Amino acid sequence: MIRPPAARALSMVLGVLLAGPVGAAWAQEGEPAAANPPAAPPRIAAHDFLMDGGDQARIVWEQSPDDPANVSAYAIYRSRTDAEIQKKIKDDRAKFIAGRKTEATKAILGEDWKTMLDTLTPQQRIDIRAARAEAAKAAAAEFDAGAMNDPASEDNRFLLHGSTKSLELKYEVDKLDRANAYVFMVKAVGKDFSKSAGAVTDAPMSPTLEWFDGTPVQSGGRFWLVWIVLIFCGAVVFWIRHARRGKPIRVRKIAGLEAVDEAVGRATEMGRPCLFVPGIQDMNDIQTIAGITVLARVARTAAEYDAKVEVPTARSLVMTTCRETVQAAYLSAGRPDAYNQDLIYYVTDEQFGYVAYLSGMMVREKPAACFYMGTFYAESLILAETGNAIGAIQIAGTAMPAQLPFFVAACDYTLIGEEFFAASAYLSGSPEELGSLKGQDLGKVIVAVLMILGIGMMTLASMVGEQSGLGERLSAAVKFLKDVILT
Amino acid sequence: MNRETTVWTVVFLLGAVLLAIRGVMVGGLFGTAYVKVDEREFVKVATDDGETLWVDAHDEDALDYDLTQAPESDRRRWTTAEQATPIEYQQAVADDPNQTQYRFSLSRTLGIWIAAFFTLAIFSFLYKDNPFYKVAESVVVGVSAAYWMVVGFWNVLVPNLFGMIEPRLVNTWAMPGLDSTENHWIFIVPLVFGIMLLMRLSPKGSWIARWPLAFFIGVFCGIRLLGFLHADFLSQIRNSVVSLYVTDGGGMDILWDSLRNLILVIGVLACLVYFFFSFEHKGMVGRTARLGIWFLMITFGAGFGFTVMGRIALLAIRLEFLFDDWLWLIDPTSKRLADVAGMLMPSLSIIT
Amino acid sequence: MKRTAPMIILALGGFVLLVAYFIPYTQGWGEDAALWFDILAAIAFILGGGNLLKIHLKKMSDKVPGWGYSAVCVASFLAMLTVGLLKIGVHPNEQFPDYRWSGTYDQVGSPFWWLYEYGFKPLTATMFAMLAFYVASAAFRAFRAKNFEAILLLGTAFIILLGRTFAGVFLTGFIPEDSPMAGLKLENLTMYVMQVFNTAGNRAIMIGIALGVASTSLKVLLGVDRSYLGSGEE
Amino acid sequence: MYEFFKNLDRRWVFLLMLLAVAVPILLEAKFPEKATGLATAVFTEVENLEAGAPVLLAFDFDPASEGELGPMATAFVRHCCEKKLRMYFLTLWPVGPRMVEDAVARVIKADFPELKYGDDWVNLGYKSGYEGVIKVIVTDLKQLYTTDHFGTSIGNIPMMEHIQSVQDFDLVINVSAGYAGTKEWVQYASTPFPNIRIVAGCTGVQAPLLYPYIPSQLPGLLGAIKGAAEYEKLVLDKYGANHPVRDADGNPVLDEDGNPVIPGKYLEGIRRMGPQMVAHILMIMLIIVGNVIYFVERSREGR
Repeated sequence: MIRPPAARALSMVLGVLLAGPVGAAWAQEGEPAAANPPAAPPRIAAHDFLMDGGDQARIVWEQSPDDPANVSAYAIYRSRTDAEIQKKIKDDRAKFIAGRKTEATKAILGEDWKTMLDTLTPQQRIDIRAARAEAAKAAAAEFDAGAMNDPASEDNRFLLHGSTKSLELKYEVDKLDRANAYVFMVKAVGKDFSKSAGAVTDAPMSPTLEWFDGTPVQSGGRFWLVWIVLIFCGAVVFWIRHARRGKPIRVRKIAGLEAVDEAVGRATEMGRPCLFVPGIQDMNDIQTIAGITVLARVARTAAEYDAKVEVPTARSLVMTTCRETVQAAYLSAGRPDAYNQDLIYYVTDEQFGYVAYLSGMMVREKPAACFYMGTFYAESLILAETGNAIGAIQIAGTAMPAQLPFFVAACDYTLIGEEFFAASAYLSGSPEELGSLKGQDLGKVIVAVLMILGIGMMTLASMVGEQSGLGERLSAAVKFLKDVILT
Repeated sequence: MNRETTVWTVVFLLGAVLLAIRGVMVGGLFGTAYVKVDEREFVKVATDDGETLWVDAHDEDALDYDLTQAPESDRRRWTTAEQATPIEYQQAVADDPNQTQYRFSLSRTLGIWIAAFFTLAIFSFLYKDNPFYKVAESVVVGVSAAYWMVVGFWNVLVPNLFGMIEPRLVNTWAMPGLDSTENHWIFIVPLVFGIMLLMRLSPKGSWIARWPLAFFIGVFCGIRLLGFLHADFLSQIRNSVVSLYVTDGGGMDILWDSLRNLILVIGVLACLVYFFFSFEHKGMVGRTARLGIWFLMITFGAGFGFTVMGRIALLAIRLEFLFDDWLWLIDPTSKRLADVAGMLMPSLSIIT
Repeated sequence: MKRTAPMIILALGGFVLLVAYFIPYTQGWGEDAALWFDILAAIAFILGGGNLLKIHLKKMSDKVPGWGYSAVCVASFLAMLTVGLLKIGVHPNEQFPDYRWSGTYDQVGSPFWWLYEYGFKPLTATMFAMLAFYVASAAFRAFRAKNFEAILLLGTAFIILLGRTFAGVFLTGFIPEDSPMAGLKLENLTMYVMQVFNTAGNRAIMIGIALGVASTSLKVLLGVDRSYLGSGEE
Repeated sequence: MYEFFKNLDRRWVFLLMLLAVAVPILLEAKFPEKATGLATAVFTEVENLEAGAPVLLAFDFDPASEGELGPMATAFVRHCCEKKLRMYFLTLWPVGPRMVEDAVARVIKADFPELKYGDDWVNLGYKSGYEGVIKVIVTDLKQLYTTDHFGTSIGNIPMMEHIQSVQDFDLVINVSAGYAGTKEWVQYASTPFPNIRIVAGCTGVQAPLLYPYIPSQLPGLLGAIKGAAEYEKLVLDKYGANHPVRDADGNPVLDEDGNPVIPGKYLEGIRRMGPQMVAHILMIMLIIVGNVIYFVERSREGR
């Protein structure tokens, strides 16, 4: 990249003269007051995190005597590993020498040297080469002698990791490697951004790895998550077993699910195919799996009615899985002969290539029933509107909040979010699957309880006032709920 | 059908006429593309410490070496071309009639016309399915399928499979920059999975293709189960824990903010009731669920309204491509000399 | 065997990842799994692409009506594939001029880039742009005040649509900025709808989805729901 | 009439939509903009600065979102130039430097040649590390930025003399298309260090996610092309004709009614709002017509 002339002019001038004139040039805006660095924090310590991946440490220090009078922030550094130091020095050296070479070239060719490179005479090239070699040698010598080459120099040894504001006396350093030992340094940053001397931890420490993830430790990390997961899964399992024992399970109807069979039936009467679109995501998306379980039902009904189900997919793996599913469905319907795997085919991974194909295919083959079950993005409306134009019954199910509006607006029935996942349970009709719905409901109860509890305490706290003893206790409880249980 | 044919004939005649008018009225070229060509040369040189490296002959580093000695075998040349605006081309020619850096690009001009054709072909579907759309459709399916296969090969298989199992091999071939030499034998596993998957192609072994699928379905069920409970479930509850009596602000704000939070909480709870499966939507539950549906409907309305804006922008961009890059009817970003730009239409502006 | 083996593999994989989530050392496994999956998906292209070719070549050989389009599809497919995989017309990476394969496959100026730039991009972008038309017809057709729900839906859409243009600002422009009624200015209404109602609705939907995903995953892991494994529900 | 609308072929709707978008583009129609509260807030934040005040412009976007954010970037840079503010560009996105150079070429090099690199503006370029970069430069900018984008040592750039950290800037202007962007700047700069003031322009997708930060941590926000248009409007009203289109001899080109022509680059947002506006109104009309038909229908069935 070519530097703007101004920059080149400057670096030239300044390269020769020192920063003095610049200071003068800026004098009219008032010289900065003489640097007045605050005193360093008197004491500093580094602690390993309990229950973490062995890549974090907490640094705590004592307030600098000048804080808050003359401290705007604290800067936290960690020591570089030997490898890092070596690399830094190597890079700095290369940069330093390259810079000197450029200066040497400039000295000969002048400011516009970059534009002249292609028009140099052989003699010029020889001279420049010599000058650059000279400069490089000198620069190398200077660098090796200087402080930049000293691995122990503070600049080489410490890496600024982050900062806290004044009066904030702890900081969590992350992205550490537990194979190394680190020293940490904190500097107080003055109001004029001059820095105090560094307070350095005395002994190097290396973070340790624990067997359970409790980070951030003060919030109990994933302890509470374990409980929530156990309660939820426990509930689902319980209800499934409950159903297996033949106890009745009562669930409400979901409009649209009844319509599935009806839609297939209608397609059969009209002698037109059904179209099933399992979304545009791959098998690593649960929505695709949920969609395919719905396909299982659609395919079986189709097999019974002897209707044709066409399944174009946007992913090879989805195609494979859909074939397994549909084949199995035809088998269970006792019509293995009727199964035709060519009706389940891969189109393209490209979202809009896939849609282009689908809309074309829809207007040509005029399917009587269209099912959109899976992950959808912008294409949702293109499909739904095209389907509507050909007068098909359309049933959509997705958990993409952004696309629900379009399906709701353009389809006959839409399974909204959770209903879509519930659908497979309903359609399979097997009681044990219905059991899982009870588990989901329990989850919702948990939500309601936690919310009402938290909101109640918080509201009460702000009514009686944070300061009052009760208010304090309440807000502490809320804080625990929010920052410990719910993180 | 007869009506169809007439419509199409009309459309094409109209198009032809318009293009002709465009050519005559505005005059000059249109739909042409220009490039700025760069000659690159790289030369193999020996450093002082005996290593060999390649330097860009036109770059500063080349100054450190005597390139005249290098034999042809140690030189590599190619040209790169980057898009140039018509105005840049026109100016370059004006400055120096026999300059070669800025050139008219046939391939890109052709490209613009093809792109324009495809754009119109897709739009034509809005009127009715037709051969042009079918062509466009076939092309986009073919091209995009191949595109993702190529991407999968160069961006996934080469670096993440071959590059992991045998870096040295990849290093000497496609990724000289790759400096790791460590073999991650574990990546044999996905390779084996892949081979198992391909067993589908053999009539007998299709059952073994289920194994890798089963494995990944299981794995991702595990991941998503926790992922969703941890992220969405907990965090959404967390965000919903708000005070119904907001004191900061003062004055009317107390009322408004408190009211806002109240509505928020009621909304969330009502919607949850709507999703409840255990009870029929009757009586009290029914009424609450109804309220839930109302909230959902408002949400959907908002979602719809918000998205419309972006969708229209997309159409605008396509049309700008047709009018600006292809037909040169408008020139908002002054890519061309003034006498070509915007002659057709007087720029009209209502009280800006 | 053919059915139980996959079930075991599935459950094993799933529960291992469940536990791994809580152990710092194994937390990275999730990403590894994703990486592996991408590899499998990339290999699976052989199935997908092969299937694509098979279908269209069959159409061509059977001379079914419109087989010409299949020919176009196959041609563009093979063209893109060849120039891409063989890196035709791609010059080497500048750091490694003597490595013929070191250039990137989608280098500007290469045939692959040309096909992408003038075929792939305009086609997909235009398809995307079609949405502008479909939102219009959807609005005209579906936004009818059939019942209170529908009124809410279209009412909100109405407010937002207005609030996002000068028209809306103009309509309620007479309300002064600092009056207590300022809240009724369309642009402010838009903001409230987004901040309160939209948030509430989406929050509930997301909670529901989280529960749905979790229980579906669990059902799969427990083998309650096996349809996708080709075992059907019998 | 009613019958025609009742079973209206949707292709008429398509045609209307096409016209609604195409015609304004062809006529380059521009509609009046009225700045809403948020845009005005952004404008006043910049407007209230003294000449020579240091301003950090963080351009965290890429070509993909330039359509939406390019106009904002242009307007921001122009406003800063007109106010004679010192501009410090940096970016957390690898392709960001190109976006910066584009904006600089569009505005500074074209219309403000008197501004000198190193004195009035500097491009600090890209640094990897997402929010990590922000965490560091809020207390020590020079730790990370030892040279500018072109390799000039920071020590040789006069305008860097007085800059130690982000807190030294009177204002941070962030144009962001996602991660890392406005959210990160708010979380790691203005939240812990309230003396850092941030205004932002973002894509339509992001805007709703940023509402919660308004106004305490984020005084002003420009959302999508609409926001860009409003801001352009404000800048135009104040500095409109300062840099008109000039002919070969450098005289300003005048339009029909003798006003100097404003270069298209300063009207991008407003221009793109033209089709938006018409199309939105069409949508609203469609909804109304649709419902009128519906009610007529119902009343007829009623009889």
